[in-house]
Amino acid sequence: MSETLLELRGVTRRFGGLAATDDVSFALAPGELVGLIGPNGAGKSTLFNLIAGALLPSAGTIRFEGEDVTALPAPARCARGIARTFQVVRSFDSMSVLENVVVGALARVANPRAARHKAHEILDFVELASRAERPAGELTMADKRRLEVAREPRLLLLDEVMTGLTPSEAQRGIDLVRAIRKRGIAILMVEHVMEIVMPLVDRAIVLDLGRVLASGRPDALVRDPAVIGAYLGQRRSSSVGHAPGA
Amino acid sequence: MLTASSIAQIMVSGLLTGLIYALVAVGLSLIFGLMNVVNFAHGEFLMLAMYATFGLALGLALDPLVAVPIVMAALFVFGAAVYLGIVSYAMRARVNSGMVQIFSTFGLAILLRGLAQYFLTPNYRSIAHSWLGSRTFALGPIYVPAPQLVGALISIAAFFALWLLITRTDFGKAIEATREDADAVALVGISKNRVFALGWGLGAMLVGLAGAILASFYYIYPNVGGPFALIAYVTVALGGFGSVFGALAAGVIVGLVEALTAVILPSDLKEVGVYAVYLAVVLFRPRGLFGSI
Amino acid sequence: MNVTRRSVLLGSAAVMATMATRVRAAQPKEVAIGVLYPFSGPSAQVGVDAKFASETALDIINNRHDLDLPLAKSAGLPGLGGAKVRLVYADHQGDPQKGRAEAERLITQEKVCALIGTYYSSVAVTVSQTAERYGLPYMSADNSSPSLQRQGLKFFFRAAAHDEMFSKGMFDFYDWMRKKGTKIDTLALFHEDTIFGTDSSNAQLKFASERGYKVVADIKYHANSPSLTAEVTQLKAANADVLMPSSYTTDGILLVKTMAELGYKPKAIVAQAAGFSDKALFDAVGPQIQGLITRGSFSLDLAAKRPSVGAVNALFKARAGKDLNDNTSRELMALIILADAIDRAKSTDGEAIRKALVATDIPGTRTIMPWKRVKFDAQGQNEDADPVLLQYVKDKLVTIFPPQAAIAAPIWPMGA
Amino acid sequence: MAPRLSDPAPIDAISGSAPVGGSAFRRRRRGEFVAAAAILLAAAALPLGIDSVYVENILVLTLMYAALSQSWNILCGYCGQISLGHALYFGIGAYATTLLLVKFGIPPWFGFVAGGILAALVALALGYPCFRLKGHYYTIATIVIAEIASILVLNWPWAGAAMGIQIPYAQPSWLAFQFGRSKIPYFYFVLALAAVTWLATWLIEDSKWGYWWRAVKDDPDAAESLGVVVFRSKMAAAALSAFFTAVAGGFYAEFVSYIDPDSVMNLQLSLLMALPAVLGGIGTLWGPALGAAIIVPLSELTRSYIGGSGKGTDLIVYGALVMVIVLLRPEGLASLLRRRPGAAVP
Repeated sequence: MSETLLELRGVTRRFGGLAATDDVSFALAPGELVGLIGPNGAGKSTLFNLIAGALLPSAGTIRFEGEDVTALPAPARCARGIARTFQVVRSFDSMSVLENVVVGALARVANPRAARHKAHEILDFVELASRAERPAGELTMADKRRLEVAREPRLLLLDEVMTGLTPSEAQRGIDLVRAIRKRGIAILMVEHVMEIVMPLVDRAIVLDLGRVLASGRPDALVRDPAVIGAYLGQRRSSSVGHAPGA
Repeated sequence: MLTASSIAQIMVSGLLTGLIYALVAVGLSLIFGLMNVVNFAHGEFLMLAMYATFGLALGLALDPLVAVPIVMAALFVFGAAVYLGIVSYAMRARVNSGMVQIFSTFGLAILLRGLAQYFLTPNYRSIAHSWLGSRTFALGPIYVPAPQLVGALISIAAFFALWLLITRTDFGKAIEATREDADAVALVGISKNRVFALGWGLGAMLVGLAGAILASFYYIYPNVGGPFALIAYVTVALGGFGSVFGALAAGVIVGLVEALTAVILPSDLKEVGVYAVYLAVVLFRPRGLFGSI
Repeated sequence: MNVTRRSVLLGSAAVMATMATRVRAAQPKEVAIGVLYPFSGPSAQVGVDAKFASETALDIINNRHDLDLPLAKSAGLPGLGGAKVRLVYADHQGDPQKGRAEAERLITQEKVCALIGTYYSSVAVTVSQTAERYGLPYMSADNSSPSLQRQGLKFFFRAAAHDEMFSKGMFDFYDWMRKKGTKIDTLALFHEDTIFGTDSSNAQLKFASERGYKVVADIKYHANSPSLTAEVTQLKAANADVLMPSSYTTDGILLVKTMAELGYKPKAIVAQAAGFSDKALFDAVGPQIQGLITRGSFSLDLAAKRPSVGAVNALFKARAGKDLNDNTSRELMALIILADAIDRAKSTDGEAIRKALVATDIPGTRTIMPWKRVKFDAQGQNEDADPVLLQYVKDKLVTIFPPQAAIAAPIWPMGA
Repeated sequence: MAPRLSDPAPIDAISGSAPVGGSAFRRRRRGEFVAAAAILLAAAALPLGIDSVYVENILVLTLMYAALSQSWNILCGYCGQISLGHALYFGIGAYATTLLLVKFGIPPWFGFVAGGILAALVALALGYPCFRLKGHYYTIATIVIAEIASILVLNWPWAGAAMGIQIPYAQPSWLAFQFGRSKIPYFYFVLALAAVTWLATWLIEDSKWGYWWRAVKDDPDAAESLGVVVFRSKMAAAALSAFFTAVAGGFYAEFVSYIDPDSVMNLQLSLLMALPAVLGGIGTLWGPALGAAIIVPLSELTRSYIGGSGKGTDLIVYGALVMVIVLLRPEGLASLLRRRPGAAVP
């Protein structure tokens, strides 16, 4: 039983010539809340797809709970406890909110009845219980976001879940993320809005041009000239030390 | 047993037929590209156009070629009306809108056939005398029938005009914008509903053109649309739904494949050749030859 | 609560309908005959024409006419105390299942005592089977598939010829022409991929090999194809002495137009009627097929030999606005023959009518057809329904074969 | 499920008791089962009250289309893969059953199963390449495959080609599956078939597959990210759907005792299979049966009582009605049944 939940080693994905992610290595501990930041086109979404299994890496290995999942397809990884949300919010609109959650729960609980009970619990937790029987199509943006995180994985990948939310909604979102984390679920979240990520996460990983530019405590990072440079768009060659993962 | 000249003849005929198939299909493709709707009454639109041409030839002694603009105008109105009266409601369906569209137009198809039979009788009509009629040019051993030749040329012209329309005019831009993001265009003040209605009008208008040409050398009866519609669906899918150029290319391919299969295999298997090509293509290009959607 | 209740409602509705018709059928002075044709779908026109033919026959049966035809001179059926015949029409849309359902409805609800139809051979299969099960006769008016009478049915009857007899007639004609020194060696078959087309071509292939004709092209095409250019190109390449099409109106029109477009002028066309006996086809492409020869069960110029032909045609034309043709004449005559049997049976009992049909022996002169006589063999087929060959000359069909029926010499090749 | 979209009102009524929604759910399931059982019994009693062969014929066809449409619904309504080529599976069933009987004297009962299994295998073989296609590309593919098959059979002499195959008359018996003039045995067989397809759907609705298929229908990518094996889901749905369709096809062949490519394998038939589900409510438990109960008698009666005119009036009525129902009730007529509060709960 290793103390690392997720471990990436030299993960590279090329599209034609250019590498969207280039030799990325880092690790996540169980229950850790980590932000994945970086300018547009830094390769954040690609990395997400690689971890979730929507894409397979051109090189490198991905280990989850010590098991090599590099070659596994998305559903298999999901069954092992990796869950992801989408930038564009996704839900099964012709199904009820409850049924939406049941679909996810079935990945780990084979029996529908058990899955339904689990789904009810989860809905209570994400405060959607009152809408359990509603068609998911009728939910507000914010509630759909909640619906997306309404599952119990070991690792949750959040892809810009705060975008498109009002400040108050966003605040409730942040609370929810904290709450999920309290349940011992590790979270890797991509966010543009620094103000949201930085106070929230234990640790942030900065991607730039598909490489890990820096990694560490938020307060440290915001003072890191390389990071600032990256965000200001002064493209220095990545000779700037590339810090190894935690 | 087949000589080189008869092979050449078959290629030429296949090409001409193909260009006409393309013209029959493009309206379907246009409407689909615009709003992701497949019109299952497409064949009946064609049938109406052919009857309209026949009526003008019979009643006003208008030659099919002269009738073309009138028929196109009539079909434009009809197409727009069908959208406003039926399809626009079908699209409001929040659930399984796809099936609702298919079967509302399927119902329309049966209704139109019934009406045609009721008012026009199921008798087989055809325009006995027209300028093109059964005129034909002989290039050495190869015969080029005037109706198909003119039809093919008109088809090419129509595609060119369509291309200009889509790329050069505001209406075209509106169509493009609408197919990109139907709701966004509303913000810039384009009425989605209006563009859709115009799109259906335009699509039907092209069917009208095809129908008027076909009427000059093809028989006409209430069920005439069926075989053409099936070919049109395959053509559109082969070229890629929504791709105007795809429809053109696919039409030609279908025409040639059909003609060649008919001589290589027993000729009642010629559709099989066409269908097989469709399957082969989509296995490698799941969105057809030039499909974007 | 969906399936059942609905059906019950509809059910009871239908049952009521039944009651109504039962009452009517119960009236003694009426004999109901079920008439099945395609009244909608691709062949609806055939049904419409068949209806005119049936009504003409009904007129002849139920009213007095000075014609030398069975039941013409009397009003109604003398054998049944002058009972009038009532026709109940049913639409089978060319679907065997629907054909059977309608047959059952006609028998059990409309209480018809015999069935007649059906144009489609496939529908005739299920309809004749149903008639067999209910023990009442099926009169095949215009099905030309020989396979029908080989089902071993007791209640199947066909007064007209079937495709083998028709094809035999054609080859008799070729032999006759050969004797007269005309060169006929190679044939090109062109037929659709339906029962009609297949039966027809099988028979033609059989006779060709038996009598030493070379089939240089045997082209089977998918009915109602949008284009026939490839097929015609092959026919042209084969350039046989005779082109023998077995096609319905739609493909017939397209075939002729395509031949003209591709500059193919066959030396001779001998058609298996169907489309080539349809006014619509001659209206559409008449000029291109001057000299075309088609087999027929009927020809107007027979009026010279059989006076009733002209009168009956007039009766029909008054209704349909066109002359009798291969199909309508058979439909009309078959109904009269059936009614005659019912009359002689003096009963509406199926078995009695069957016996009467078996006993049928009507001289050809008492029909409007070129037949020797009407007499059914063990299979219910009238072997004496010899066909004629008609040639399309100056926009009219004239009988050219067999000699005893011919009123003109054949023009060969067709261009001459 | 679609109908819930139509009237959320009753949902509110019970969603107060959301935590125990589970028990409300069980209540609804029980309700559905009881209702179905009641309908089955009522239907089983029908022949007692009906003496008309014609009406019996309509009932048989209605039930057959209910079964067919329910089978179609499994793949297309629940899993969202719109097939307009199901005539292929119908034809496979019809031809398998008939050929086994006519050529080898094997009783239809075996033919039904054999045809079903064969169709399921074909569905899997075709699904392997075709399920990579999306939307209309898939639909057109299903159409052309069915058309190819029908043209090939048309050119297959051993299978009767255009002549079709006629099932010779046999002494009435359950083994031979022939009953002379009587339609009652056919009625009970097809009633059972419809019941089985309903039961299958009912069981599916509360099974892993049920949830997965509907997830695949709504959003395959999201489904995948939630652990749904999309491809296998589609294959399973296709196989099951094809199996039942083929059994119905086999029944049809025995019922009519004559088949040819035109009557058991044409495009029209594929559309007619889908129609009841679409009218009644696609992807719903009751939709197909309800739709069939309306459209089949309607088309039969219009043809029988106004079709003889040759004017095409029957087509006008039929076409207009289809159009109107589809437009007025896109979610299907089954949604009209959903009035009991409990009924709306998943």
